[in-house]
Amino acid sequence: MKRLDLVFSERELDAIIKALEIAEVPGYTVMKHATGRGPQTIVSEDMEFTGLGANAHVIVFCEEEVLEKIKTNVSPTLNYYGGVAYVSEAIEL
Amino acid sequence: MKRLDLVFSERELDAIIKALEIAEVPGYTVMKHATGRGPQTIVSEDMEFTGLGANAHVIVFCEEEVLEKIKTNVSPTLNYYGGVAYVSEAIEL
Amino acid sequence: MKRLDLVFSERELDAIIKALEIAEVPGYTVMKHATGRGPQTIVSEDMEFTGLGANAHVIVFCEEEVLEKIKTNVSPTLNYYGGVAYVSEAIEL
Amino acid sequence: METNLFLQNVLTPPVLFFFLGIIAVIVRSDLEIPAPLPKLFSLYLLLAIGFKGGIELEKSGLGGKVFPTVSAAIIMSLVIPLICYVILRLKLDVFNSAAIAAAYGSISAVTFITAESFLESQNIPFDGFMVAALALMESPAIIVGLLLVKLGAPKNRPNAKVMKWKAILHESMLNGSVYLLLGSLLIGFLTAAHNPVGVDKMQPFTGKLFYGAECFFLLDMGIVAAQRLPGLKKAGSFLIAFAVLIPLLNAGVGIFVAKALMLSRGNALLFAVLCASASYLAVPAAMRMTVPEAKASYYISTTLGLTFPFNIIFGIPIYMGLVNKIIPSIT
Amino acid sequence: METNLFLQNVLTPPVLFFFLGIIAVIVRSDLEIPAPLPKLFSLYLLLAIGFKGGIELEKSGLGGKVFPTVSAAIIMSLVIPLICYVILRLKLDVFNSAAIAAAYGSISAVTFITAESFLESQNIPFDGFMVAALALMESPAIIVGLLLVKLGAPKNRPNAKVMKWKAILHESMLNGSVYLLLGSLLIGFLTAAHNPVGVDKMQPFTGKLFYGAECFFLLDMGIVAAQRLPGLKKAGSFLIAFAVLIPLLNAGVGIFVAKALMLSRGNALLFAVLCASASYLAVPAAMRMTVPEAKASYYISTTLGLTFPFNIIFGIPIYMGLVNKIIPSIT
Amino acid sequence: METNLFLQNVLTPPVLFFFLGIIAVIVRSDLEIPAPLPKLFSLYLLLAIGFKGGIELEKSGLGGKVFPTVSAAIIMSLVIPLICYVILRLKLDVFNSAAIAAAYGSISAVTFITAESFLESQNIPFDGFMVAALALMESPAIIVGLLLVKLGAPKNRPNAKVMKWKAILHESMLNGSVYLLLGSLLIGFLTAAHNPVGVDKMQPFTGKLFYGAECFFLLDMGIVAAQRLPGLKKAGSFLIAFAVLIPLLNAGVGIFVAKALMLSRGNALLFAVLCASASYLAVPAAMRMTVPEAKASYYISTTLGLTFPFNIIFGIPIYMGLVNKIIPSIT
Ligand SMILES: Nc1ncnc2c1ncn2[C@@H]1O[C@H](COP(=O)(O)O)[C@@H](O)[C@H]1O
Ligand SMILES: Nc1ncnc2c1ncn2[C@@H]1O[C@H](COP(=O)(O)O)[C@@H](O)[C@H]1O
Ligand SMILES: Nc1ncnc2c1ncn2[C@@H]1O[C@H](COP(=O)(O)O)[C@@H](O)[C@H]1O
Ligand code: NA
Ligand code: NA
Ligand code: NA
Repeated sequence: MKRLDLVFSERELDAIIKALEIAEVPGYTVMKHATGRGPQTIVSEDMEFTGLGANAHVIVFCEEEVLEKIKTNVSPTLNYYGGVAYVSEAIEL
Repeated sequence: MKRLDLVFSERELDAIIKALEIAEVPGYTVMKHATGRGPQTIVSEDMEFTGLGANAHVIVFCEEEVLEKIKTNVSPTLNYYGGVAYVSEAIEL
Repeated sequence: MKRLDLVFSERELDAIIKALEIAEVPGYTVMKHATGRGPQTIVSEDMEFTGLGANAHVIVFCEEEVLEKIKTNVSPTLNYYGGVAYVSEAIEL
Repeated sequence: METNLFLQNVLTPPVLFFFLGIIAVIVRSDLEIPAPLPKLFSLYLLLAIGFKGGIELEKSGLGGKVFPTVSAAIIMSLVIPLICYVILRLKLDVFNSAAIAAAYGSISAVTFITAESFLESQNIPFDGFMVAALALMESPAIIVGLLLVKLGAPKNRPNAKVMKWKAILHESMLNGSVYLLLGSLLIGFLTAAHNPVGVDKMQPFTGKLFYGAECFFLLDMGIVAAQRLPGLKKAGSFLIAFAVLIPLLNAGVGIFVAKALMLSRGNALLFAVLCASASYLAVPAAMRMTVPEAKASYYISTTLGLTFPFNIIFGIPIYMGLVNKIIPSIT
Repeated sequence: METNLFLQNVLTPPVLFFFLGIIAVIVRSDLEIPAPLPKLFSLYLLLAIGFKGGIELEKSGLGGKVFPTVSAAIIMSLVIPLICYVILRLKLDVFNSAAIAAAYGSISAVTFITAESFLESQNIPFDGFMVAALALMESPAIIVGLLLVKLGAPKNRPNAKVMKWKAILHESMLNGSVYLLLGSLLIGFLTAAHNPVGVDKMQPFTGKLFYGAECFFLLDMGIVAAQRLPGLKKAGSFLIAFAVLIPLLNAGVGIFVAKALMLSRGNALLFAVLCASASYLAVPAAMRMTVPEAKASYYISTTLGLTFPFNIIFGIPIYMGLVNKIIPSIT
Repeated sequence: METNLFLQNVLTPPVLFFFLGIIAVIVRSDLEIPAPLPKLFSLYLLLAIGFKGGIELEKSGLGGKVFPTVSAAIIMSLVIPLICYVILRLKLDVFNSAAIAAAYGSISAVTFITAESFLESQNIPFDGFMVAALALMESPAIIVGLLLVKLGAPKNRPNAKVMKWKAILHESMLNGSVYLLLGSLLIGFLTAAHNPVGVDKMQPFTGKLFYGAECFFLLDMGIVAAQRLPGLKKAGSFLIAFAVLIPLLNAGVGIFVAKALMLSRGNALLFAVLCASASYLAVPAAMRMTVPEAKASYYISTTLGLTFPFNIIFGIPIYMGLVNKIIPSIT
């Protein structure tokens, strides 16, 4: 099994979830209200009340095959708006 | 060292923490207010105010030996109410 | 690539972020309002309103070289105030 | 006449804000009220109606219609789940039927509040002891629901899922919202009896602020209810019909019971609303714990996605119209 | 005289709490107002000014100065971005120029509220229909901003970044804060027309509580604005000068337009403040979506870090002084 | 007489809601008030008591008993930690002793508020300048605590843990809650002096709403305090006895000081409560930073888990009884 961590702006959450569903992930977990810094932007807590929104951290546990599909689906959004995606190994307890 | 990620409903948090303590984990971290979808259920943000509650994401860094004990202790709860548990490798910084 | 997970008290967040910036990390993600137990302390949700503060969970994806610098910079704070830091493997999606 | 009542209900701030929330979802506005703000308003409303109810109860005393009305309310919360269960079993399994039935036996505090506001805007009086009925209808319905599971469940239900009575009673009686409502009722009662100054000093918070907070909360409830609609489609046309027709049926029965109890028109409407409304706070919590086989999306999308908005928008004026027809003499 | 106005503005609770927030950051106090509490106050203020504005609008009717004033406001929100764009292009690229220009064409509700409070403390009357102008100045500025990008952007802009008009209109009209403000305005209007009791019952929430909630929110805004200051330094001296001088320019133009429209002194100040203030709610959301090439730190740190505090502390009394000089006769 | 006072204290809404919170934990109800709602109420209460205190201070002027009382309060916050430290050293190490001693020298704003409400319900007058005493007792206690560590700590304390005076002073003076309280006091003072209209307009928020918000917050504090009880058991019987007896001792000393200062009965009670209460906001923050060797669970569970509920439920009426006995003439 693989573990995928995505971090991106909350405002793209619906689009990313849709992309994950189309890739037929078995499930996902979302944590909102994350902040951070990337190569392009700084996201601070008070962004949440301006229109910009904070970040979302999404975790997906899935089989390796699904990753390819996810990549195809989420890359446009991440490239356009920023955000990161990293994969680690994981096995079910 | 191992890293264990558990995701399940906030309402089972006390039971899971108790199970972890009985397995004598060295520590744990809890992040509440997570949402998500699994094979069985969709948990959205507004569940938090209905009686259903959102999800909790629990991270445990521990030795491999402890994992077996954790598994025995948390499986009944996860099987009954739903939730996932995945293990990765981790080393102390 | 490596993935670093840090968990420590929110009150040290500025110091740790500064340490990460000095180590020239490419980015980081912060999730506040975490709770948990470690070898030394229990941090519960209501700590947030007393002066003690809850925990922060910080994730950094970076190259192995950066880890050494991070270690040098964050260890004093983690040793003084408590907190944990673990490293896993990760590759970009 | 009834279109008139309908308009008088719809053109009040709480119902208009409820619409605003629903429309926000339909037109896909990004308006959202982030957690835990809905919880804040939910806790506030429970505290305030409990406290105000307790004060009224102290004023009116425990005699008169209090005991018969509250008893009748409890009986309704025991009987309604049985009727619902029989109907639901036509299409659904034991677990889902019992869970949904329990939800409809129980009540929705926000529907009750909106009905109170409607009565106030109509200048129709009602009694504070109805809050006691509200508070006492949550637990019995849960217990009936679980008894139905116990009796109806297949014998090979996995061992782990055998219910522990202690946990069930605990969940049904000490659920946060039931506890806060009953506790505030008691505090209101004690304060009115022993500390009249305290009553006055609470008034700006529990009294004056109430209407506005109700509007704010209904804005959120509109968003939440509309977001449940897709789940409703999955639930199928049987449940959709159930979620609209059962409130009408229960309200009708409730009004005849109210007539038999010789309740005033205001109290009769509140009684009808208690019967017609369904729980999305205490019951889901209890059902999730004790009947995990039941699909949460079923009992949440019917109660919150359809019955709740139906009652707020159409139910209250319809029941008022019925009350006016059936109990006109007691005005 | 103007020092006098300045002191009268500064020595009011909202502005003092704003200072308290700014100083907290400067002296590095750990005072913080955690998310989502600022959102709660932000939603509350929008709901309350919308509702109150709707009531006033119903009272005054839609005739008289309402239509010309609102039209002029919309025209200002179309013209201001064009002027700003020309100035900004001297130093910045198309994307950043358009995004910042759009922000300055749009408005800041909190600045408007503070100006209203200032007028009240000066006993200068103003009209509720100015809230309609407030609500209708958000969207046009966004659309102009995006048109500027469309016209000015290099032809080789990546395909993915081609703008979809439907998404733009959606974002500009249905942004949560615009939607809530307009919706509450409409609800206030309907309530005043059909349910006068409802108006009274909302009063403690939307009326009495307002001033205090405004203070609390300005405390937070002080913290937020002061935290933007480092970002401002990076933005450079051109943008710093822009963020202080443009509000003065826009307010000046606004006051002459107000004179031409023969607005009362109170309305003229509000009109000037609408022209002078810049958006940090709806516009950033729209720009981030449609012009990701623009640096968020530029348009946030100028609008929120400098123009906003400048208007609150210095702008309002300066504009009032100008209004007093230019439109003294209409008092 | 004192049972009477006890009942009069217990049967007020704030104390009843405090009980409701405690009982919720004992019966394991799932009632919870999620973060950051407690923070909202905590910030609101500090802002409101500061603001109201500032207005009163402006009215009364800085002459009369203001200076002696505030000075005595500061002296108490310097002396109490010394006494406590000597007692605590009997059983605990330097670090824990100093941290707990500092907490008891400092104050609890919520205890103070509850005492004010108690006085109001008893129709006993008190002065606004007591809030200034409240605000100025936080920092000195912290500094004494840290001096005790500096003097008492073993010489081989790791280098990293050497305290920096600048950081200590910063933490003690600019802690968020101290800063907000002092800042609001100043704003209230300035507003009362220069903008009387502003005072009236704040009244619904800082005045009328206060009592209800206090009740809501005490509900949460009841939950929080009761959750600290298990930690208390671990702290051992010495600390348990300390957490109950020291408030009595400190209150007693405080009442004699109040008598010497010839304070009115109302002010004397507040003075006693300031001496008797212990901090769980500013002091823990400072101690965690500068004395990480001290166990947070010790100073949190004694102050929040025992001293706080003791003062709210028993302390206030007991101290009132003492005040009535010792300073009857000054009524
Ligand atoms: N190297 C990194 N490690 C952890 N989080 C990151 C990293 N880079 C970016 N992020 C997160 O991804 C968000 C979007 O980054 P960006 O690609 O700059 O728009 C940031 O706000 C961070 O929360
Ligand atoms: N494949 C997955 N990846 C990440 N999170 C998951 C996955 N499956 C389930 N979850 C999380 O676990 C929760 C419980 O899932 P369930 O087992 O369907 O009750 C969901 O709400 C998700 O937050
Ligand atoms: N073994 C562990 N696994 C996961 N989180 C941990 C672990 N140990 C400590 N933590 C987290 O780190 C925080 C600080 O721990 P401490 O070092 O005891 O001060 C705790 O509150 C936990 O949230
Ligand atoms: Na019902
Ligand atoms: Na403008
Ligand atoms: Na003290």
